[in-house]
Amino acid sequence: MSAVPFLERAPIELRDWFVQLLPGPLQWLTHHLITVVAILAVFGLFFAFTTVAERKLLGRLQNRLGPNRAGVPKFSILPWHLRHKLWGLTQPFADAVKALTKEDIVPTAADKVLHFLAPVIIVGFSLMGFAVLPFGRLLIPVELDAALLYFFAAGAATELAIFMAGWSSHNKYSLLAAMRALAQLISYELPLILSVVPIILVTGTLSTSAIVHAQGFWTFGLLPHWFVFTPWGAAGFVIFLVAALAESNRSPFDLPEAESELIAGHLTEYSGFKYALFFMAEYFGLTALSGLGVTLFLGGWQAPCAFLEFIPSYLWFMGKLVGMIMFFIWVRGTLLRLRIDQLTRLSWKFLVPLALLNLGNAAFWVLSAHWAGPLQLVRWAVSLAVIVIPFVVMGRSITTGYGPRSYRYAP
Amino acid sequence: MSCSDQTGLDAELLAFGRQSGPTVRAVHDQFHGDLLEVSMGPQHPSTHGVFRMVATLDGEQIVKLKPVFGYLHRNHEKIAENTTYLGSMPYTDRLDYLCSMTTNWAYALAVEKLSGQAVPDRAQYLRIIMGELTRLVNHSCLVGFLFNDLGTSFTPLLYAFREREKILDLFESLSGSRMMCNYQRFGGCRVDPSPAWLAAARALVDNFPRFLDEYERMLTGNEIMLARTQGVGRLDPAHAVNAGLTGPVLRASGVDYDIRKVDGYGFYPRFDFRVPLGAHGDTYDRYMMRILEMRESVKILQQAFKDLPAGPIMDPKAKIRGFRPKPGEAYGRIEGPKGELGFYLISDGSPNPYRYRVRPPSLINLTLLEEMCLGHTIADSVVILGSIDIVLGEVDR
Amino acid sequence: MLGTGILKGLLVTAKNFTGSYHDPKRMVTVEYPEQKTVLPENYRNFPFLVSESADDPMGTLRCVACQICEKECPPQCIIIEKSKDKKPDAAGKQQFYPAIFSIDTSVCMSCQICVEVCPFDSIKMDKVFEIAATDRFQDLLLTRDRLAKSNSYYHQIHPEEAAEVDGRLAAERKIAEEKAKAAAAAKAAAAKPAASVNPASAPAAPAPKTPPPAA
Amino acid sequence: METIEQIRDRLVARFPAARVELVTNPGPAAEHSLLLDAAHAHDLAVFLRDDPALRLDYCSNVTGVDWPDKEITDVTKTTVPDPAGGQPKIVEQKTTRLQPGCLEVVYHLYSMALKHGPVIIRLRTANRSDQVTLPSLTPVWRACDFQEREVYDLYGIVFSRHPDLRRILMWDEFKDHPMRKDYVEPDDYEWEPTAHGAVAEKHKAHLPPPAATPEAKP
Repeated sequence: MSAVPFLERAPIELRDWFVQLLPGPLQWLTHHLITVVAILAVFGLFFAFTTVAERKLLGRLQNRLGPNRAGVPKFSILPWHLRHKLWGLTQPFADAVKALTKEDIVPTAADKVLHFLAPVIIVGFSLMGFAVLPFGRLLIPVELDAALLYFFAAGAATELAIFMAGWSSHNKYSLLAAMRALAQLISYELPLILSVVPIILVTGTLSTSAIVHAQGFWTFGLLPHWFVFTPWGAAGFVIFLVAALAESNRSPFDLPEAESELIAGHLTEYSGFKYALFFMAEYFGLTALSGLGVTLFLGGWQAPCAFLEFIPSYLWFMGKLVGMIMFFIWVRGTLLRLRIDQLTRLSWKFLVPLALLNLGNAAFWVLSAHWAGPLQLVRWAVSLAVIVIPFVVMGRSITTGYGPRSYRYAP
Repeated sequence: MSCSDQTGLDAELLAFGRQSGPTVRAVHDQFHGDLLEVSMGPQHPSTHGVFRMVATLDGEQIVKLKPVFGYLHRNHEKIAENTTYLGSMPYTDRLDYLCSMTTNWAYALAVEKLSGQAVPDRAQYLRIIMGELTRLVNHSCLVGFLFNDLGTSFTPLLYAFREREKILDLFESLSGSRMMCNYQRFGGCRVDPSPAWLAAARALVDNFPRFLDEYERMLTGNEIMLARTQGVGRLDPAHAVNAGLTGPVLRASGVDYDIRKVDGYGFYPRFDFRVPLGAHGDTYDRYMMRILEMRESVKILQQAFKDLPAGPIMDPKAKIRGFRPKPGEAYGRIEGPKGELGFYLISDGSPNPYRYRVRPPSLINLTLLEEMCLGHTIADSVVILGSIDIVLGEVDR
Repeated sequence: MLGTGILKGLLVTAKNFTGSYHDPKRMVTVEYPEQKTVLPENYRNFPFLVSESADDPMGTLRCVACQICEKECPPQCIIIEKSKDKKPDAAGKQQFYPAIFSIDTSVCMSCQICVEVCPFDSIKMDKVFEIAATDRFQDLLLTRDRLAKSNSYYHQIHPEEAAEVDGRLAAERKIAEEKAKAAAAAKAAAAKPAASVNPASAPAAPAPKTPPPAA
Repeated sequence: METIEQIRDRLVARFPAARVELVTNPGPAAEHSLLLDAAHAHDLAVFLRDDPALRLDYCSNVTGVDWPDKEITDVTKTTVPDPAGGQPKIVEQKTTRLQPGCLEVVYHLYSMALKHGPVIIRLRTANRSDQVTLPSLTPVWRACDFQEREVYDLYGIVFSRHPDLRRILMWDEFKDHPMRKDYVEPDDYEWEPTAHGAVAEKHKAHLPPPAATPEAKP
């Protein structure tokens, strides 16, 4: 324990010091309780500041300032009352208060029990995903061998909650939207999992901490061995990104609450705190998925270079997580929305075949691991070809009939 | 909403009316399960105002679509019959509230045709400058709203609004109000732009193509945009002509009819500009029509600024008060940003018009909305409606 | 190749994002209460009545209650009631004045037709737009005392236009005085020969009539 | 494009049974129009659309016009020879006759194929009360669909064989036709705080004697 630098051990030391203050039987309980509270606190704040970061980043994309009006409360603990509005950083707390105080309307025709349970289930299951993510070298909530299996099992329940919300609202629009949401989530569950399977095949384990350790080496101290820098890893990462966007109902795939057609989709009949819960669950799901993406493809808490090891590992994890979420926000600010049939066609006809091909590619990668010297280049070339050529061919087949046009002018 | 039965009609209607669209509109209820009737509007985020579409859905596909109007009906024509000719001019701003200058021009043109009023050269040039600036405003607005219907979170709309606001600031510093300009009079214009205004306008027009390039680079090649709009809402040229569609919607189907070239009103024959024509008549072509027309408008504006003559902006004999045109009638029309905007006036010699009729391009362009939407999904119907470009002030009058 | 269009789009928004930090043309936000945009000179909102002197705006209204604007106003939102007695105006001539002059701003659409048709330049367009009112009825009916504002205020909000209007009014007043002087001189000249019928020829012909005032 | 007279002659030649009159437009715009009789309107319209020389394939504008009954007093001057041999006296007799009103529909037709200008045709109903049906031209030009519905809605002209004749602007339960000259607006009185002019009269009619009239004129 002592070989690890102090900052790395600090959170663990703090917890252990606190746990052994308590009598015996309670120790096991408080040990895990502190982990749960820590995750909730960190990722609750992370959710709060993601919402304001999203609005400010979108604002900047659109040549305007984001929110900067929410004031600092009068009785603030700051030594003197700040005239400055802290660039809008107090906005999420203002939103939270607004969400709490807004009236929670339940339509009379609604199925009360289901209507109430839907947000509870969706938040519960989307939080369960955090249990297996290795935030730091020593900071891993639960050391599961089948961590990935657990993660996808927990993530799959959110679809049930969305359909419960759509069905129980007894509203034409939300029913239509719930069916759309189901079609989308199910058809993107497959590419999501298939893009992760090559990693399991290469590392041979399902446990996330082992996967992060497998990415721990650097050639010449500079080039990290993250999986994203291998051909099959890069393809897997791209498919994972697209599927993660669809799983968390984000930008090009935010069909369920497509405002332009179905108002707020399955959330039409929710207001007040329940709506805020759905909103929070969506962000938790997004954070969990990007956390998984960072762990599997971007080397989790590994530092990018050997000499940067002194920075505590959980900061690397948080940095990469923020980077991925910024990318999601950037995509949301730019891209249009896909229609439901295009969306499902993209998944079944394009992503799933590519993911399967990527599986074969990873298998070849493992079998050709022992090739010496110049053969490595051949190995890389073959691996690249196996993924790029089908991508181009299938890309052209999916966009047949679409293309830029030239226009004539009247004589 | 009784669905019209087809049997009683003679062949012409069937030949032109109901036969078009991607799938023949045969409503076979028995084995398609129950149809879901969804009413979109009048409070709906994407129907550009108080406009309702009663769509009958078979799953996601539209089987029947009935537009419902009248929520914003103020009976503008009855009001016009009770006010003087000049008194109706500010009301024309409220017809198509996105393009007040072109509506003013159409009304002024009709009244000048009715009373045989002459217009000095400088005023004609100013009208062309204001008309083309309004075309830029309207087309950038439309393209922004179209992308909002396609699902982007406001980014293209705010880029379009950034450019539109610059032009509206020019209108405000000239006529006093951003959108309700009330700028044209019978026989000329009301305010003579100062050299500073002309310099600012010329600078804006010179770097407007930079905004268009940014837009095209960002969106025209976008694969999702191509997938969502190409082949959606296809419009057959023959049906478009028979249904009286005009403006970019018609030219997107390849029909060469631009009133600036056909009638040659104002000083348009002096300007050389081209009229873009589409080939497929789908939503993508309608979007590209607007982008290409904006580029042509920039060319017209540059020529207009170059040789803007000096001289009076108002015909000295024009009378502001006590304007009584001789009995008679006149139909004046212009190529508005949305299509052919016409004013049909009947005068009986009194200061109030006897009959004042506005030919609303937005309303008539909606005639084939049902044919275009059949067979498409509900998401497409919103995009098709967005590409037709309607403003409810003009639809309902 | 699939995806290039999307990447180009992402690059454009990225450029806008970085641009918003250093390129003022791209950052268009004006934080309203703190920063205010400068209103152009021609900006118009609700009308106001021009009065000659600033200290007694109600008393020295330029308006002579001719009710032309009441007739010409498209939505008929001006209410005028002519006064019974007369009052000297700026040029000293006895003129009526509006006992009641109110504009119903809930109906007025600030189309400035009243300004165009007013022959006495007595009604002009104001530039005040922060006029939220609590009572929907009486607060929105601007009566004469809230409408009357001084000519100096008019110079303040519409500098060029006010200067041009004053120039025109001064010129008209000068012509009116000359005509009055000429008429007085002609009347005096006509009266003198009638009064003293002395055999001497009438004094030199009265001063040649000044050229008819320019139209 | 041929002049309106040539078109009329070809129409009469082609359809001898149809009555086609020329309606002159006194104003400077000089857009004269053809008055077609209702019975043959449909066939004439198809001819105008399909004739190779005209090809009027685009109906730009459909307008309803209301001509109420008019009292025409025409002054006839008769010269009465003076029995006493003086110069004849001119006696004016005023005869008033009642010109029956009618509801009229004006169609502005253009050709997109040959790009030539408006040919204006008018259809008039027999009278303004019971015989108010005219043949719909929507089967010929689909453009007339919504505009004829608007004329039906605002003027009350019933278009026979129109595919979907419903009210387009007013709500379906609305009874009267607002654009007619003799339309009296419903007296759905609302308290007007700042009533003046015509509204003030209606105001007085509804409120009890002046004691309660609100001080509209401060």
